[in-house]
Amino acid sequence: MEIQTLFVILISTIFINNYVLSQMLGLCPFLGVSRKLDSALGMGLAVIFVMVMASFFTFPIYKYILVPYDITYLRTIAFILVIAGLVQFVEMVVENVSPVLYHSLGIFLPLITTNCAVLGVAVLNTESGFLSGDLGLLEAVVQGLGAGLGFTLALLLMAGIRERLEIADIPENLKGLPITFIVAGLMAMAFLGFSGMKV
Amino acid sequence: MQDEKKAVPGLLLSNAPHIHAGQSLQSIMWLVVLALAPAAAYSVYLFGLNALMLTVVSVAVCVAAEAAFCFLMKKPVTITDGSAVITGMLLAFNVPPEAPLWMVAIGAAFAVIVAKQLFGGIGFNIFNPALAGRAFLMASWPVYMTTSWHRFGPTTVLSQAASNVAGLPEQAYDIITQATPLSALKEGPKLLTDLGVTPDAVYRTLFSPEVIKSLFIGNIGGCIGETSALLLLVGGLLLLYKRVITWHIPLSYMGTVAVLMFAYYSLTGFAYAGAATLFHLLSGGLVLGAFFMATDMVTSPVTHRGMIAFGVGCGILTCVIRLWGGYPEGVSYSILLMNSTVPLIDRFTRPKVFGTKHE
Amino acid sequence: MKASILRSTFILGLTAFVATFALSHIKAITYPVIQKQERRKQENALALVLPGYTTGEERSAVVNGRSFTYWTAEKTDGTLTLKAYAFITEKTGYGGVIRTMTGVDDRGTVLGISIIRQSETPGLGARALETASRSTFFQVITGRARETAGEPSPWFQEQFAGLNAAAKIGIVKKGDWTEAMRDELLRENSISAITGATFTTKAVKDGIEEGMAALRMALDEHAKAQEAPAP
Amino acid sequence: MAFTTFSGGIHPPENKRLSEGKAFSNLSVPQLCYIPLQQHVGKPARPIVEAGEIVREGQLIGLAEGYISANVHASVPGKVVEVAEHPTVYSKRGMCVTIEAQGSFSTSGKPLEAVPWESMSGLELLNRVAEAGVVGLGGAAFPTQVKLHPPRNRKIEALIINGSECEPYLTVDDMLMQSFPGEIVEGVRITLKILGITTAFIGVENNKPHAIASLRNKLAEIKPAENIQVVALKAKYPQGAEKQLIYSLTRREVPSGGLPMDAATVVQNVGTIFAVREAVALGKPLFERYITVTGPCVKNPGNYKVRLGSRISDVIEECGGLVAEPAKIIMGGPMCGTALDSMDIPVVKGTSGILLLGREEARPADYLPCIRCGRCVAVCPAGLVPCDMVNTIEKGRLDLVEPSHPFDCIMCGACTYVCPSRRPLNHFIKLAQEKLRRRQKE
Amino acid sequence: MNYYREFAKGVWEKNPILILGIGMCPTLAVSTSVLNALWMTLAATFVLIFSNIIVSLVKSLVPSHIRIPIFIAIIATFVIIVELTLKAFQPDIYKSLGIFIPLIAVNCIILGRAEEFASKNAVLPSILDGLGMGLGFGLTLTVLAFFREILGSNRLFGYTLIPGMEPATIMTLAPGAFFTLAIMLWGMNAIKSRKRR
Repeated sequence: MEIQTLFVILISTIFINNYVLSQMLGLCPFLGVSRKLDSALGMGLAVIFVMVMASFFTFPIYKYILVPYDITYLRTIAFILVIAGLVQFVEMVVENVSPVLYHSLGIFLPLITTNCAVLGVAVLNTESGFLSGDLGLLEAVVQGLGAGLGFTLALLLMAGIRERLEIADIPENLKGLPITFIVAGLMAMAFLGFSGMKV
Repeated sequence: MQDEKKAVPGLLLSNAPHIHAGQSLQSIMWLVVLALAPAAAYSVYLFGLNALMLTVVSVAVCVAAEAAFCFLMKKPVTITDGSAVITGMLLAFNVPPEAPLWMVAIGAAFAVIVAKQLFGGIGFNIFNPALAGRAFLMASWPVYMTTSWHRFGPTTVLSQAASNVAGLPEQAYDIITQATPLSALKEGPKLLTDLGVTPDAVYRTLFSPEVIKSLFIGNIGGCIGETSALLLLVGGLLLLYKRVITWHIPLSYMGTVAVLMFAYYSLTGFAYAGAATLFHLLSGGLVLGAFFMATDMVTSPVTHRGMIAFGVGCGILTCVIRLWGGYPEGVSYSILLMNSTVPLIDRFTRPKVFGTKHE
Repeated sequence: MKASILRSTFILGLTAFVATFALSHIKAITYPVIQKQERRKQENALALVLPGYTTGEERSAVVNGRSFTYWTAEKTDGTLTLKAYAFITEKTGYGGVIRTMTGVDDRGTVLGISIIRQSETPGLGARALETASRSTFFQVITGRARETAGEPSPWFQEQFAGLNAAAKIGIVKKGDWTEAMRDELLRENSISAITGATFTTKAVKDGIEEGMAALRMALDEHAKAQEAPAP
Repeated sequence: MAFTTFSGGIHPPENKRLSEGKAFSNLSVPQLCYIPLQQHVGKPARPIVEAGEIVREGQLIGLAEGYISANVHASVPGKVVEVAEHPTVYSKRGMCVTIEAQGSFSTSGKPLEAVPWESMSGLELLNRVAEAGVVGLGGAAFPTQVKLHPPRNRKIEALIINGSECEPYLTVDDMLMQSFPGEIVEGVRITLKILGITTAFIGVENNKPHAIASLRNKLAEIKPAENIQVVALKAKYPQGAEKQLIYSLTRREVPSGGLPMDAATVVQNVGTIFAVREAVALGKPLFERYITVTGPCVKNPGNYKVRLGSRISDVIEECGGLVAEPAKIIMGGPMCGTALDSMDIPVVKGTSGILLLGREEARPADYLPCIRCGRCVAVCPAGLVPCDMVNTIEKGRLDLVEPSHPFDCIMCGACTYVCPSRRPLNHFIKLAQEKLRRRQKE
Repeated sequence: MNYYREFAKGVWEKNPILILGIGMCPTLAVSTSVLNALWMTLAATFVLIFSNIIVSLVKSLVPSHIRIPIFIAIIATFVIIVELTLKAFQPDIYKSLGIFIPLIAVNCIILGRAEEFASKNAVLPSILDGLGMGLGFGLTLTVLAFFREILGSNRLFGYTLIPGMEPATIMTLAPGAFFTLAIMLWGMNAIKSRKRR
């Protein structure tokens, strides 16, 4: 039962309610870092990590501090500061471990702070996400993992496609962002194939 | 290249090689059209005039949209290569026979303009235009796409099969016979429990030899071009024989579906695992998809290894959507989804360059 | 260095303090309103499914091992006091759980239903929430809108009113519901399915039927508990 | 039986029947010979004769300049008319020595005296090869003495003789092996001695059973001390490409960017071996060669012995003339040969055949966008992805080309042969190679 | 200082969505109806203006290395104010905008303006900048929503447009949002490139 619920959450957040293609969250990094496959992979891994950590830290804060003291209205500010701190930490780690990756991610690492998908997953965790019934810590973390994986999947697919589009005969004014949106739209349409799925 | 100048009268200068295998882009495209023709003709016989009108409208709009777009963008008009005709035929093949004409026209325009021409025309599109068109229609007018099925006369294969199973109440016939076999499989057991029908009775009906036989021949409900597995196989084999397509995608696709379905039904202790597998192989758009849509050269991988990975991926997704998804049929969505993975597949299945170690 | 860390910490702390201070005041102003809104939302939902009734108490019971919430309501019609109940049921549709609130009178006649939550396929099952706007935009801007312009009717939900929830409710597939079908459907105790979404329709219908059965048992329990002498 | 082969490749219609099995015949000596001073890879030879000078048949007229170059000899006796520019297969304005035939012939029809080469040292033999101006006769025309003289630190284990003749239409190597098996075996033994090794493989495609049989019979008859094997290969283009041939015969891959010697082998064409034997054992310089003249437009297609420097028009005339207007004249085979725009171009050392295609075969077509059918990938013997590479090149994105290994392309043209969009894939890759080389130099 | 310029640049020249390509998430997600778009604009503009004011006021007090957390805290405060206010007085709108109200806090436009403009300029220009950016954001959002509502549900402000016409549901879903924005960006690029010529 327990394992099955977690599996449902995972599948649901990766495919059925993909954060980017179905919920339209995290579009800025999705558009910004999908030009090259390598940086897309790096960004994806960073986002997965931040999302899992964010779920792990924000959920108890909400459940054991904000709710008991009836200050849930401070949710947004509390979460965003926790996430900002986490990102700072990840940035430091990446800088030390892999300078190459740090270099290629450039300005996007600090921008994970303003990646609305990260705050999105933290907020959705408190609103029980796409499930009925309340989430526990484990479920929240799995939802964070699923959201990160879903984001990374979409990002990698998009990066692969954009590398190919580099040499396509796209009408001049459509190059860049517009065609990327067209691709995103077609991908979102393909992902509709998962809608209504029961795991 | 273009520098074929004539220094001595009549002598052609061009780069090696000076001979060619013969098959051209046009001949490939028209061969595909030819291979689709028997199934198209049969669908008109089976579903009547509307099926013909849908096909004609779809093809006409595709060709017109391509011509118009190329003209507006001041590009060479490429309608003679036949690819727009194929897109039109495949789109029509993927809509229900009673669908409204205006809807197919919009889908055709979307397919050619958004899914193909915006990317630069033939060769550059990421997604199969016909399938993108279908997915667009599916998301836009789901009612028409899921309910415009052809209503056969009172004695259809399905209702006869149903009458062979004892104890089915009157209303059960409606549910089993109206839609396609796949939707009957998806919704039948759930909807019929109210009428006191056990799921087993539904399965016995759907997986009976008569139903499977008519799935093979094709006198059964479904989208315009997908019903006759036999005629589609004939067309597919023609393409294989003419080397327009290779065996890699159709075989790995259908093989994966067969293996997974058999495994699923066997492992869940199902009594008719073999028949169920056959049912899944022959029903819906699987044959059409495996031979004509997944093999679309532009949107499938270029290496043989990649093609196999692509086919297996399509097979897995088809099974997942059919068994657990919201839609009864998953062929077109699974191919569309796999289309988006092609650049990655291509990247990771690049052949080993002669004289190098593994990359 | 140390001084700058201290200063930063101080400034950050100050910011947080000021922000929290400001927010607590905003909260003090808005919270009562928000709570009132939430109460009103529930009242509205109840008013929708129990038109004309005054909501009484909210009761919880355990039926077949599941918690079951229902409300009682009353209205006076001349000298008569009519009783009615509302309950919430959940049933899995195509895309997930469909949560429905249903109001019934004490004979089991549906007074109204309201689908509170659903995640059905857009264009198909999700049309359960579709409202048939009675005026067009053109009529609105030309001032020829009908009286009811602001109150679009959710046709799918509306057709349940008047059905007998205690008996089996049938499903008819004749295309989308129209005003003209009302009498015939009521006679057959049936509803018209959403085109292409028989399964969603069935989930809502099953929910109401099950809820009705649960309500009966809950009421019986309640009655027994009332009769039983206090220990 | 499975024949040894490599992966990829194509099998175009062989079209060899036109000239297959036709015994060699000598073409009569042309009145005028245009002998290019560059008939080989490397620096052109330096002319050492002047207009008006009388030359003997086989007299040295061009001296090799530098390490990679080759001597050039007079192919007819007579008077040097001029030393001037004339179109050749390699250049529109190549320096040629024009000789008007007159005087006596010392070789034609007369048997030459055999030289006791077995008592000579390898170096002496190598010098004889160099003096005779032998180059690779398969088409590449690389000076043979350079190939037979690998750096001392390189260990060579086997000599590989390319008798595959995988090009359609051509039959000259086939006929050489059928007609002169003894001479070829002798040539192999000479070459082995020069290299100082004892192992040789002769790779012949299995569509030439007579050649295989005649070589094998000859070997059985002579029983040479060296280990010489005739190996039947699967008939497939480009079986004769150096790296593919080495792989087929030894299962060794020449590393990317490397040479055959990196796989401890030296590869020579059978024609070259034949010329080596004539140079060493008969002391005859390379001034004539066997070629195939074929194609639907030639009256008498067949295999002929031709003096180098004969103009194509003269050769065709000798072969009975034209029966139809040719649309394309190709020097070499249809896959790798060069299309010519003039009938005045002379036959050179690297000319293995002259092919005249009619309008039907040479049908030109504009090329269309790539439809990613993957056929080029399937046939590429080098394991490249020509379609993607060329799409990138076509868009001028040279920065993206390099990771796709453009320099591993062997220019076999198999991709272009199968491409349904008629894209000149190998030509695009060649352009990219040139551009990238230029960029690297800068 | 040209006040008009500071205000007008956000609408066209530096339109956050069409030119700078930021703030996409709420743009796409809430543009299913014009009403949603208008309320979103209002909410975002409010946060934009007030966070610009505060940032501009405190800019000299904030050490540069912790400015981002401070800005975020300021922005988040105003977001919560909006959240609570909407919840109290427009519960239906609050519900339909859903998670995208708290997510205003991480909208790149707002942090971007705080960082790029308000932290370097005086209060009045910052207000005008916020107003202009909000207007640019709102205009784009509204136009997007206009098309999506018409095509996707055959409605405008909730009222049926052409009785009997079948709307294309896809326009209310994610793909429709992507397509519509792509076409708007296409048009924008076409206008820009024509101007350049």
